[in-house]
Amino acid sequence: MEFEFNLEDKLYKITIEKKGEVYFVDLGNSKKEVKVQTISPNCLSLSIDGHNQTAYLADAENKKFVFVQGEQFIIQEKESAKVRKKEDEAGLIDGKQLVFAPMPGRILKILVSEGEKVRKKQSLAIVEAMKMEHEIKSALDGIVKKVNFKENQMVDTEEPIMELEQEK
Amino acid sequence: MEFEFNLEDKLYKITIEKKGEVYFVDLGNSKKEVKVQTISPNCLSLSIDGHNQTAYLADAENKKFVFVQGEQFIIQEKESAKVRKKEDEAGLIDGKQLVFAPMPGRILKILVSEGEKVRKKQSLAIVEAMKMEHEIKSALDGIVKKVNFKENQMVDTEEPIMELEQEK
Amino acid sequence: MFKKILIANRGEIAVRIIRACKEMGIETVAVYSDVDRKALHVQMADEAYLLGLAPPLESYLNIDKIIEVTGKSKAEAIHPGYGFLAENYLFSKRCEDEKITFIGPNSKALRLVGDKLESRKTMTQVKIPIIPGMQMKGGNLKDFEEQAEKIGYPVMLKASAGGGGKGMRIIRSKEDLKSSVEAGMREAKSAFGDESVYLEKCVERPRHIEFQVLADNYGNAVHLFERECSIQRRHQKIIEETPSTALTPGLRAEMGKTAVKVIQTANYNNAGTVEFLLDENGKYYFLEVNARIQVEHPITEMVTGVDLVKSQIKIASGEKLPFSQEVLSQRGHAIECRIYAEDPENDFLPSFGKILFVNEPSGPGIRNDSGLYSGIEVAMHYDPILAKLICWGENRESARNRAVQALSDYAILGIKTQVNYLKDLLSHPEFAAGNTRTDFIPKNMSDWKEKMSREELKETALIAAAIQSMDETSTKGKMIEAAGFDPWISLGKWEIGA
Amino acid sequence: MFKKILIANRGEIAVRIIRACKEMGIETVAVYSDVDRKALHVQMADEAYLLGLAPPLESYLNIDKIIEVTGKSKAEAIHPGYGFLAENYLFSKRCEDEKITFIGPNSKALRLVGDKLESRKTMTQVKIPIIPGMQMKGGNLKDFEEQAEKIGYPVMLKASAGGGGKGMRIIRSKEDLKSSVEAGMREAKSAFGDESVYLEKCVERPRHIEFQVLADNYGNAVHLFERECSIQRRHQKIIEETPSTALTPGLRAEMGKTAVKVIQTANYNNAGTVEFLLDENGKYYFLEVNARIQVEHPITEMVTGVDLVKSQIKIASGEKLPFSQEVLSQRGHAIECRIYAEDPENDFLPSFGKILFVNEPSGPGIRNDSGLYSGIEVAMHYDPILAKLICWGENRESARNRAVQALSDYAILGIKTQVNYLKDLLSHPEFAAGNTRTDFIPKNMSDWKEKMSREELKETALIAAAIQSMDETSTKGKMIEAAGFDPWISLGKWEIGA
Repeated sequence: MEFEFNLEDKLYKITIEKKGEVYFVDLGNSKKEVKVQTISPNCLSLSIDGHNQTAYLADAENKKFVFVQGEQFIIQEKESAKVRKKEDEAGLIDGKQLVFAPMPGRILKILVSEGEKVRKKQSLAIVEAMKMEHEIKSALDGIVKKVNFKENQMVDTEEPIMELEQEK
Repeated sequence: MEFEFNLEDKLYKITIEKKGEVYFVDLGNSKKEVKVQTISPNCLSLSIDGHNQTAYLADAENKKFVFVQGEQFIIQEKESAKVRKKEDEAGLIDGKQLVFAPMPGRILKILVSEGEKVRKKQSLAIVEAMKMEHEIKSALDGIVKKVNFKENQMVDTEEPIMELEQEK
Repeated sequence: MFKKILIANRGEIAVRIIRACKEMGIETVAVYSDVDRKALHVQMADEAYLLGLAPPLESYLNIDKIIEVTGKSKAEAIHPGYGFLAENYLFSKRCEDEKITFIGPNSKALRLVGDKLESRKTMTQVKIPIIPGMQMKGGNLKDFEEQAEKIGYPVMLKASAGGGGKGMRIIRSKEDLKSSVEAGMREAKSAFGDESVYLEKCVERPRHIEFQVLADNYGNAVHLFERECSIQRRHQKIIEETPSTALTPGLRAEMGKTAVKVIQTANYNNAGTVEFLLDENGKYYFLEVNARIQVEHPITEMVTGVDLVKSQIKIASGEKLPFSQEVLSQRGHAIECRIYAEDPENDFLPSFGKILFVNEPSGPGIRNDSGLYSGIEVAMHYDPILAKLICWGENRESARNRAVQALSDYAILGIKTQVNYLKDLLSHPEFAAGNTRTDFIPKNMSDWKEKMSREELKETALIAAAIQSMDETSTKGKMIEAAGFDPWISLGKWEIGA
Repeated sequence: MFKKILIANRGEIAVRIIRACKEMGIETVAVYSDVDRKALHVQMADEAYLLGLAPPLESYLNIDKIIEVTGKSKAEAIHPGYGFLAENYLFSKRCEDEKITFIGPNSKALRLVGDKLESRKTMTQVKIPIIPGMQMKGGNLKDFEEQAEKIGYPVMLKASAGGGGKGMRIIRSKEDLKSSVEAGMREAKSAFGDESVYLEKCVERPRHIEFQVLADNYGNAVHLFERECSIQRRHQKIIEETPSTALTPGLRAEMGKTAVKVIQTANYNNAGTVEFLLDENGKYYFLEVNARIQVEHPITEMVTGVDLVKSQIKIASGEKLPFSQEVLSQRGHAIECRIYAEDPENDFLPSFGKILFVNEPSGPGIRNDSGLYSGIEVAMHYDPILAKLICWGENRESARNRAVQALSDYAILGIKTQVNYLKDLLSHPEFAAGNTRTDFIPKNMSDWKEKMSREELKETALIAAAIQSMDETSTKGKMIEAAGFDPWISLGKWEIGA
């Protein structure tokens, strides 16, 4: 059986064959012999080449959260791995810059309005979550083309709060 | 909605009506207003007439195990409640006595054989479970009619190990 | 002793207070906002009342409503926990007027120490060493600019009303002053309902050392030794320990005496913490009094064997302190790690949503104060603290190793936490050596990314994911969100034709 | 220090030892019988090896196999835990021959103290007070009958090789002698592989007081104070506490000295426990030395702050005792409750099978040593002990109240346990008053049945069951065995047409 997983923007091909109790896992660069005890739907006890490891797992939509020794990994199946439109070094997408909220939250203040000129490092908006404030600053000198939100609206990290255009 | 539950050989009729958030529960002798938060399939947070109680639950076959404040209750739906054939005071069923193991385990010794006469308090068999031995003694003077097990066989609490007949 | 206490808080501290009450045979009343209906503190209390909507001002900061519920539930006392109304003297005054016992200091002392500026004045009068800075709150921006010049950059901006880093900022130059002061005021307002802020000289590379104090209603006061809280991110403590590696027995005794003097000068009663800065030359300055049970109180409980929350309740009910200074002692070493819903790989931005699964560590010497369970929703409206892992050991090294092990077992799936960051921090040679100053994180952790070991853990994670997916496809049905923990979906095997 | 240790045990004690090793940076090797494939200790260890079938003689008592696995895994030392091979001098001798460090006393001392009769002789020579009784093991029945007559009924039958109540019986009359002796011998055989038993005068209404001792390989020995273990059912301890309510500081010091003398007389090293009986007149008798880490060791750890398992490992690796008697002290009070898979409503018959769901208590001062998790199978082949709940408090009363609360949260669904029995026992006025003697249970608990409160709890249980059934029927699918915890069934919503 073959799987294609996406983990931290890297694609991994994994081939597994089960013979009796043993899973033969091929990770491309390395092969492992694995025995498994399913402790609960959220816990697997693995013996990888004779070395024990406990993994905690949980599923959400098309993601798998996997915890091993203090670290959580978020694994997506290839087809469902989402990619945001490619940005260039300056973080521009065809000369425009989309300003995203750093995290979901409530927009406390919108400090600029459409058409306004902004300088690099100028504060554009303030987003609040969990009683902490986060100032969003401009990464360029330019003009505010479009503001998609009002103050006190909730925002996630997928929808741009506003669009800036670089000064020609 | 109506339920008939068997708990510790007692039958309980319970009628519930749900109006919005509130369950109106009629236990026959008392009526309760109950609000519920389902914390997990194994945990309900109940507010019974305004007083909070946490109940842990788990299902097996036709049983529900329910834990409340340090005590476990085993609740069966009426139809599935099993009843063993009625015994009289002496523990006799039509003059015969069925000798059951007190708990599931391994039969360590059978100390009598079919046809043998036994006295009251005489040891009949020894069953072992969890490294503890349990001597099964005769409750009457009589004769061993039938022995259903051999030493080292496993036995549960449903099948009689042997049958005794009371001396006439 | 009280028959019934209302806990005007949420999360791990509410749970911890309810536990103390149950053990003392006291009935408990929980309050909650609508997003906290399923919170653990609500389940555990004997009664629970809805306060209002999620925003603190409508729920956990809603004084009228809380007083109303207290009356309705016939609770005799209120424990405010930390944050929210804990240090709001108007609230404690209100309790006094309503003949409800406020489990904390009297409102006059609370007002004094709560007003950082007032207390600075008072303490200078009795020769308690303080940090040079403003003696009054700032008015307009010009005012702040002048003061900053006078003190000299870098300066520290502080909320007069609060603690816990809220509203606090280092300002290194005139340019940052405006936005910092404004943001600080807004934060102070939303956190404490009071926007006053002031400036202080910024002591560089200090250690943050605080002393736990207990004072009864009859003037008796003792200290329960220090806690070192130098490991901070943006003025937010994340790891605390006791004893401090920086204190000699002599210095410990001297600072302890000073702490008790501060408390008595303020006519303070109940539990409190006296904060000091200790500079590189071993000179210490009084910072402020935290007039509440503190987040990090468990480490003191573990080394002194004194239950601080129960002590608070006993003192509030009029009992005398049961011990004198001489009988108190420190045994072993305790370290607390604060587990936050933050993403350490993404500038520690808050992370919230549903926790799909939790595995909390346990074992000898491990205490885990949390309000978590599998399936709980982490709301965005409150502090991102999820839990506190407290590890005790015979000495610092064993406490540290125990904490590293415990963190390795602390699985919180579904949201981001800084568990692995904490693990690496505890494993850092500078931390192991006890070189802990408030600049520890900028100095040692700024370039943090997952350790090399990670690659091999990645492999394990991929293998686990693949094997589980394989087994899933070989059994009918697919795992769904929060497998086994979504209350609205019953678990079951899909029977064909059923 | 060792790089790798093999743990020749199972259940909670194996888990506890593995935790200690991890914190010390020592790799761990677990062994298991085929029914323990999914046991927690197997999951936690770095490596795990199958020993054989479930019966102890084929697995956990299988010396050859265990030695073989030790070699294969390159472990340098073996920790035997308690029970099984822990006090088998042939095993420790074998380890010595194989150049494997046995984490426990040297085989000569183990042989001496393990032979209850030999040690009785040796101790009388140095004037340690002992209970009058047989100086040699019984041969034929006649022999026992004569001895019993000589000592005078009631007499106590004991296994020469073991402890933990295995093989132990009170014999009150000649009639019971035969069956008791035979059963005792069989139990001794299956528990320790040695069937020798002997008779002792039965001291009536004693308290069971034992002293924890640590001795290094250089003749240094200290005691870590007492544990009172008077609450026993059929010679099986179920609740232990420290300090004992019966000891004055003077008596404590004297018995402690005696304990150390016993250990030194036996040239004993590593951790051990010296058992005494304390009669109604405050006279104490040496009973025996338990040459192992004991089930109840955690209460000593909680009041002394010393980690006994880590101490065992350090001593075995050749380290000197890090402390002298003077620096050791008791702080607060600790109570341990043993949770057994037994049915208190049905003569405490063992109960086994699958644990459908577990909720383990947690909180300040609560330690829970267990090998449980939701879904684990409790096998019939081993001791019915499931877990140990240890509660520490500032004093006896707070520890007791904490334990009662914790038991109220200790949900183990699917099999029978005596949790509610323990809860009632702790709540009994005689226990609260500290009147604990070995006849406590026959005297105060023989008529035990659930409290009156039960009726109301029953109602709650019925309501919960009904509401859940209602919600189930209103969602598709039905709950199945071990909801959410049966590994072979994936959880899922049944999608129509899926």
